[in-house]
Amino acid sequence: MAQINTTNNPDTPLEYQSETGRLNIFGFWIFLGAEVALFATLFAAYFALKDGTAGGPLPIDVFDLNNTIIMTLILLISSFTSGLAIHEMRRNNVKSMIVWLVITLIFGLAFLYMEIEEFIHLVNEGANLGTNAYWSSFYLLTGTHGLHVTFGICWIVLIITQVLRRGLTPETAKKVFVSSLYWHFLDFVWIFVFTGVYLLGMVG
Amino acid sequence: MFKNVQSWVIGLTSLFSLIVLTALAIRSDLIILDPKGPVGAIQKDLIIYSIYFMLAILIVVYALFTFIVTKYRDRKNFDKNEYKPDMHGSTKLEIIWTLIPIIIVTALSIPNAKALYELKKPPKSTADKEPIVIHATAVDWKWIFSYPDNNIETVNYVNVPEDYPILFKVTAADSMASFWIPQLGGQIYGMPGMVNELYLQADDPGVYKGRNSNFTGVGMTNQIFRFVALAEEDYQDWLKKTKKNAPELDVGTYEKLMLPETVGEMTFSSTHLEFIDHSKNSEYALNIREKYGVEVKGIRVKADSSEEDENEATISSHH
Amino acid sequence: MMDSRKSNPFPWMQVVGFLLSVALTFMAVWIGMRAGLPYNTIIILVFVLAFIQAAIQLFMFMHITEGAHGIWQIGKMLSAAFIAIVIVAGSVWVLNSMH
Amino acid sequence: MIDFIKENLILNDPLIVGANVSILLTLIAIVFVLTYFKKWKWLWTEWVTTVDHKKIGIMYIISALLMLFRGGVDALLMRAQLTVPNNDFLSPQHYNEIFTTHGTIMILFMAMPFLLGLMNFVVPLQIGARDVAYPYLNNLSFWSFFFGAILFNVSFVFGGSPDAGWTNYAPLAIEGSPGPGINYYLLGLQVSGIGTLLTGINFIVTIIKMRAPGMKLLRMPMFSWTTLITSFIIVFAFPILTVTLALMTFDRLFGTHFFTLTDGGNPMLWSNLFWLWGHPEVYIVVLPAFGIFSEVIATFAKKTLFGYKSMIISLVVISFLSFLVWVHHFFTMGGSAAINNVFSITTMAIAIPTGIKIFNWLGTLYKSRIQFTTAMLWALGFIPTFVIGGVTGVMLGMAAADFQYHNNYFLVAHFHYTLIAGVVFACFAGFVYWYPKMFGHKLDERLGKLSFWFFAIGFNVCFLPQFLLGFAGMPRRVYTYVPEDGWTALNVVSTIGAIGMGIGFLILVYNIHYSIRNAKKETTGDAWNGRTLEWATTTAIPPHYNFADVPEIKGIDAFWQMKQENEEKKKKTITYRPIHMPNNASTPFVMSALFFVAGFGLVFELWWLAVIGGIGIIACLLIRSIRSHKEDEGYYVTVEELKKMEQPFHKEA
Repeated sequence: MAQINTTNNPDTPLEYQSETGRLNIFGFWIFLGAEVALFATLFAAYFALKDGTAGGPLPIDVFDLNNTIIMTLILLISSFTSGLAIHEMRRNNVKSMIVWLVITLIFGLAFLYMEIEEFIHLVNEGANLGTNAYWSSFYLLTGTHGLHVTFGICWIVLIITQVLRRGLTPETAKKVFVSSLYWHFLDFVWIFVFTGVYLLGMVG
Repeated sequence: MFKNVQSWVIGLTSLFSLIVLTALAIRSDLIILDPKGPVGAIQKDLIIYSIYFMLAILIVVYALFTFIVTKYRDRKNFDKNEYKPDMHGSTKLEIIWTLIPIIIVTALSIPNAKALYELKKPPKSTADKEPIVIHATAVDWKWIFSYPDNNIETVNYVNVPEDYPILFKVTAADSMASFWIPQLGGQIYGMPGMVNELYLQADDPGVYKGRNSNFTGVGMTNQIFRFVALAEEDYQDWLKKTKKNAPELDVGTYEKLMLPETVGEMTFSSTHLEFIDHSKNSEYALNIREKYGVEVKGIRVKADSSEEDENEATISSHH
Repeated sequence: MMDSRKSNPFPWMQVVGFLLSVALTFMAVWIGMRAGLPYNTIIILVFVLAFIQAAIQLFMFMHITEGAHGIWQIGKMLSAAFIAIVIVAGSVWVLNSMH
Repeated sequence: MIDFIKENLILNDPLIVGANVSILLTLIAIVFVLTYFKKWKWLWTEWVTTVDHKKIGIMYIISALLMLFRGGVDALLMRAQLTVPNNDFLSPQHYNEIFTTHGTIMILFMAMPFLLGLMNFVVPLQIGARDVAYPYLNNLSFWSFFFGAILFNVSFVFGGSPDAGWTNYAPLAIEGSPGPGINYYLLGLQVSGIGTLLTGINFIVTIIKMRAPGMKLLRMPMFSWTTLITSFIIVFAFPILTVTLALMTFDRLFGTHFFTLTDGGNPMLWSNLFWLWGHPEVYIVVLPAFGIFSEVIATFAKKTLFGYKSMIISLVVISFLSFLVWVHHFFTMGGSAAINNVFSITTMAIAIPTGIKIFNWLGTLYKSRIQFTTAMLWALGFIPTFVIGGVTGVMLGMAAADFQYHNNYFLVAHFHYTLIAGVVFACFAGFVYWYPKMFGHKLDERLGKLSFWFFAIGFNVCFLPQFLLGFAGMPRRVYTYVPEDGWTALNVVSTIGAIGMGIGFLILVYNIHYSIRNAKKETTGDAWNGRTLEWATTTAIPPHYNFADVPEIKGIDAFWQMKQENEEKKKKTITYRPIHMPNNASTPFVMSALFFVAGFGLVFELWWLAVIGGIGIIACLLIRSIRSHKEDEGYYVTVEELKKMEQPFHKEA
């Protein structure tokens, strides 16, 4: 159903110009609603099993809040640069859009690196997946988010290659825009992970 | 079009099946509607109370339905002015059939709320008597009853004095079972690591059938027990007799009870409460099963370390 | 249907959104660690800040109001928030009451 | 490898071996017929890779009818076992596997696909769209549902079926039943859940963004409205199922402790999360059923739907309340009086909008001219029967009384009254009603009525006694009972009823066969003097592009108005413009097959197989992303083709 009609007024942003563009962006918002329900269930499991800490280290002893604050800032910056990339896309300078996207990727990878670093630290402290209910739900929640970040990075790399190969068309612009929605959503979820898991974990 | 014979056939069959059903209903004993204890009586009254409302709704809807379906069926001499194809709504009617259900729901919620809070307290009829505490523990496919005050334990049967409030502390060693004596009152779940309280009382002596009504595997159908209400003196000398010549419950026998199988009735003159409290420790039965080689394959030995976040399917480590 | 984007060079929306988010994060940390409030008030305050920061993401970065059916997108996210609260708060409330 | 296969092939039970042999023979017969008539190419291009919402709908309905047969046989086996006390027709383990597969198949692999099939087929036609918003995703949804169902059904042949009930409660499902059975349940539902979630998203976007010009939301047919609201519930409920199944999969395969008895796990968390999805799920299946009844009743009463707006309001109220009632499934788990009270009130409150809908249907029938066609019989049979289900639901909603009803046959009778009288009657009504639109000829009315009366009377004879069994204290899921329990007479009557339902289903299947041979071909698109847009197509079976030019919509019963107005406008010259249609899609089928492979690998913990499946799935995603600009180009139906397709049928409607 992809009628490309550019009849609408000239300064509609590129990604909204094609029929599939409009459908996909709206459909992606519905998908984000489903993702909210998915992460909400993971949070429900996490908060329900918060006291299942028998036989494993307590979060308050092994969490490093400063490290997590840095991770949060990194993800915020990557969300910011992704916003700039969209801003540049709407002003049609493809090169600076790609520069900002690459910066977003770098920050994303930094975030992932720090998260894996933290997992290794936690495992060395004796808190691994099967230790107890608390750590199981911790790993599932942060792990699913980490997996989403990994998937996001691969997706954005793929889209950058497509933009390089086929230039900025309503088709590729839509893809960049949807992948940036996804990236912002990851930060949206991380706010709650940071607040609910790390911050409240330290408050004890 | 409705041929006459067809409507007669349907009318007759439904009438016939209604008669058969009521006959069957009278013959089979509907024990929930004939409770033998105050707790069951509260629930029976609530059920009958709700049945009246529901019958009223059914009658209204059925009357409306039959009237409309017969009056407005398409037939040759269907007079035109009865047919109003564009009549599409009336707010007056909508308000009526929204308000009335709200009233019915409120009329049902109030007694339900009262009953809920009442069921959490011992029965009023014997408020003067101190409830006897009995621990009911569900283990895969048997029930274990412990009398902490008299230091007695029985399996698959429980003797109590009649017309006396009993406080059951229901838990389980390995499964999520439901402690239910239909003729005396509602059920409550028993789960490892948790204890739920249930007040029951038998007004007059008799044997009532109790069972586990939550599916817990192949033996669940036979996880039944006898709830025996005795006269006061019979109960007292049963206690004395059991204390005198029933065998002690040693850890070995109790561990055998932890294995998943159906067993007969047993009596002991000491309880397992001394060495294990299932409402605090939910792993006891599982460790026993591993010790006896009844290996429950479902449980993995602790997964070893996982550097990468655990979602990759690269975690090996089992058995 | 589309607010035609004034193509001014400076991305005000994103910068303001970013600074606000950073500020909110540090405020949450301050409330949590320094302010010494009782545990329950911390939980409520910290999550309120989280929801505000989430709203900033939606409105300032994710262009939620754009598109022919922007209202449906906002409605979707509001009902998603409602469902998330029901799932999390509901589960915790119900399971904690089963002593 | 060989002993792995020998160990899992189930050869000890005569019933299962017999069933396996018959499945094998039918498979061989199908392969032979396809090769003999050289139909493999046709199958691949016309059906496997189709993105036409009508074909996908038909494929859903065919798989639903197959699953209804299997679930029905399970039900008859259970009834046979329960007819007499101390019966050993089935071993306990076999009985437990049967009632688990009966429950899961009937709800997830029969009700869901049947309704999704009808939604797929009808909704785009009703709103005047050429296809759904994402045709590629629609194909993927069907095949992931299909391979999820296949993965679940393979458990019957290889490895043993799950045996912890369709609710699959921990600790029974983790510590209590080792072996691949429960893994089949977890992964089969996971894979088919993906398809349903994608369908939910697909239909929200289709209904909001692709309606015909002039069809405002408040002019949309009621079945499209129920599809929209159901899709909203799907989008919020199925992620909960995805996570819940994943948590237990991790518990069973990777040693985590979410629901385990050891290390802080909490088995009640499973019940809580399962029912957080579970109750919205039963509303996902019942709301489209309400939509079908609204269409059928309005059409055969030849009267516009009564209280259109209040029907929509009650739909929205039901969809929100459906997320606030889940605790009524475990009133007996030891919750505080306050919690049980709150959820009693929300549960009873949800009966109010349902009651409003019933009265609105009665209002539609009031002062109408009722034609007793088969579809109308199913709809009229629904009203009195479903009210029994609704009324007993309110009785069950009172927590204090539920302590007696919970897990006994009163509850079993209640949910069968709501699910069978509600969903199954609607599926049959919808099937008979839209059959001419799908296959170009009507189902035989005489046989249709016969199958209705057998099924309806059989249903009531089967389940009314079960209310009494509930009052007699018979618990759910017991494989037998003793004569002293006094339940024998009621169980015998119940089995007789079940046989009646079985005969009703067989007559329906025979009716399909009979009508293919004898029914006359439909000449116009308007089989039942319909009211909504799907009947406005020029040809009996709508062409793949549905409408040559999408008509302007002016009111609620769009087609009825068009018929009223344009007796004279028939000669209007239609200007044809090339229509853009999407290409077929082959990657979804491959991707879903890989879901099956990955799922099978996880069931038997063959990590290498699971990893291969996983990599394959990611590869398919990659291919789709890279080739999407070529795939989405689609093709144009030229004006000549349009003229050829539309012309011969342009006689008077």
